[in-house]
Amino acid sequence: MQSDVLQLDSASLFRDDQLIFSDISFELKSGDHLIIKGNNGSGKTSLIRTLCGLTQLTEGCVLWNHAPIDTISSDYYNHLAYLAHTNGLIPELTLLENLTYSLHKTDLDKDHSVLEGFQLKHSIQSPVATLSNGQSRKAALSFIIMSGKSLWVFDEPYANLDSQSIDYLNQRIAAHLSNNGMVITSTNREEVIPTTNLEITMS
Amino acid sequence: MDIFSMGDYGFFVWSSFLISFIVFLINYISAQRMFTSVLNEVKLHDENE
Amino acid sequence: MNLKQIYKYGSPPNYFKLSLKAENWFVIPGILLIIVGCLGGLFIAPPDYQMGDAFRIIYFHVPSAYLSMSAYAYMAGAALVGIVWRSNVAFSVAKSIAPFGASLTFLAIVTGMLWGKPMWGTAWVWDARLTSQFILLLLYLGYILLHLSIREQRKADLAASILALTGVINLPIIHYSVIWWNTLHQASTISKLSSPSITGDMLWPLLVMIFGYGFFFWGVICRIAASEILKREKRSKWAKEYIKELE
Amino acid sequence: MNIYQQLFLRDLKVSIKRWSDLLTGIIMFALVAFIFPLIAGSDQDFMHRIIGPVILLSSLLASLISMQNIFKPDLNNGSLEQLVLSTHSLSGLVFIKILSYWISSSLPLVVVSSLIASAYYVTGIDIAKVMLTVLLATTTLVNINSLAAALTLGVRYPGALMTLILFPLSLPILIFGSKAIEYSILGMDISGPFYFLTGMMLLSFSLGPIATAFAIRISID
Repeated sequence: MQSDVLQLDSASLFRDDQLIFSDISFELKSGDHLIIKGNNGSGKTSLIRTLCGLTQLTEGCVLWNHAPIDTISSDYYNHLAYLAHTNGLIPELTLLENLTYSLHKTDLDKDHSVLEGFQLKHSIQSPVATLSNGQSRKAALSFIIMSGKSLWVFDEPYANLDSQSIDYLNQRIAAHLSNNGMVITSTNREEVIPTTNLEITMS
Repeated sequence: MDIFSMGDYGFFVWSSFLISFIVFLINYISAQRMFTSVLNEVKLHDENE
Repeated sequence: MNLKQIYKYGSPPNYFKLSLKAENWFVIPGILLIIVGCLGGLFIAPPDYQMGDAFRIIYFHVPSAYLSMSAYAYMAGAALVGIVWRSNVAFSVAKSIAPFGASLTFLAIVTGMLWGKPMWGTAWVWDARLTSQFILLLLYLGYILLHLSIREQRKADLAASILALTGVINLPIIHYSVIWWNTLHQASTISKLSSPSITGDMLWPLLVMIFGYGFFFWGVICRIAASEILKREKRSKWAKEYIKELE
Repeated sequence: MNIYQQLFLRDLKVSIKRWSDLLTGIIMFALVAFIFPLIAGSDQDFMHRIIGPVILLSSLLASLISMQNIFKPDLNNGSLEQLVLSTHSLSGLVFIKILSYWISSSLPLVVVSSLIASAYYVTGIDIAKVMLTVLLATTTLVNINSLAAALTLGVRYPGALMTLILFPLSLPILIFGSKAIEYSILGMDISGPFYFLTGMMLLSFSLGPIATAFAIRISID
């Protein structure tokens, strides 16, 4: 993967006249891991959604390889994988169906190593509706890890994950970063995540 | 020509005049009032900023 | 500062000042024209040989019907400009046209029914124009209700603009399908509400009324659009300067 | 299998799994059509006169009832956002979504309308014409439904608003659809209304997905 760069310069967002966040800048290069800290309602999710182009900024703009993302959205989305609070899995379908029909480029359908890592191998045939919150969260995480995209954006990935899965996730993130990938995570807890080198705290 | 009977259609002609007048008046007044309320809103917003 | 920014930031302040000044330049001539039109229509114009004095209702029906249709077209045009250039000015104009347009359509329906009562004995007549006026009223109400039910101003502007554009594309289709349906049901009598070919003393008051309605309409729209712009640009510095000037 | 086929199969599978939502639409369609003769009288020429309006009105009501579950469930489980974030154009994906929703919700109506037509003493080739009318009319209805659903995604109680948006835009379809059925029963030349319905189908399938995609982007913001 050549070196991509994601920049945000003095971005601010207003919902009508309520300030969500103002004048945030950062530059994320290949191999960096940005952590967004802040307690609930401090605008973490809004910031992440603007990075994914789902929400329009009021001032400033998001640059991917020095080009605004709303002009090159199809190329940018080629590299972007986003995990929201909602897992993006369809409850009626089974985990395998969700995987085969998922819109990411999952060329790793056959090799389910990531699912084994998250101990989801046994529940691959069961509908997502029957999985617990933690399991479907881990399934959504594994989809993104398997999607082979270079920029991973997680919105509070560590919520309701057991410690064993957290270690596995950190392991995979470290592998992704060493492979020139980029990761953005948001969390509302204070514990230190090993691989981060960039940090933003939302007031 | 008697103004009010209007060939015994007076009721219809004058009521349509009246309704048009009332609707135009309502629109004009609500426009002015809307402007002043937005002004106060902006002043309020300005003060507590 | 690409084109979008220029449009977004450049025009609101001077549009705001322009529309406040322009308001009286439209409202006062509008009111004068309407007074002259009313005098001409109600008193000077000779009674119609067939309908007697009841025909004078067209001086209130035709201008409001005509303006309600063209107001929807202006609204859709402003919505299109708003969507293409994301300009708050265009969205404000579109939003301010809707209530006045809806009241004009309501006027056109009421005066149409008042016209129908003496002529055919029933207030509501399933005539093509009256029915498509009613549909137009529904389109206006749909726009206004959609605008009110979405909380965030920017999202409401964009969503309602899409509805306005869909409406303006469908308006001719609806109008002609109602006319087509109407010619099926009734024998082809004269289209009941088209103004009979009138000339001279009957015609000039109608034209004066149409222009009077138009001027007054745009005058009031300038005032409403100015307040809409101020509401949307509350945080900008020109709004704050304007407030300071007032004190 | 490219992404559009994937999405199409996925949506069909999901709508089959959500059969209870589809059933509400079909039940509403059959119910309205069967109740009419019970309460309004059932002699032959009266029913021949009202079959057109009844069928069109019940297909409008059926689409109105099941309008909620075009985009709302996908918004709740997050797959709509994944759709927006895909590299392919959202209009194309929305077109596929509308097409699969049309197949799962409106094709059963076409089948049921043949039963209803035979219940209304319609015989022979006219039943096929009635089915064709329902087929053509529901395509435009489904596009207007999905646009109204996309516009009101963010609204908490969208019921009244959806009806208010749906009714004026679907009026031409109701008028020409009921005329198409009426002419086919009377044996008159039915090319006029059918040309109109086909024209509206093409218009709505070309502009509808673009407007719906834009409306989704706004509502998700």
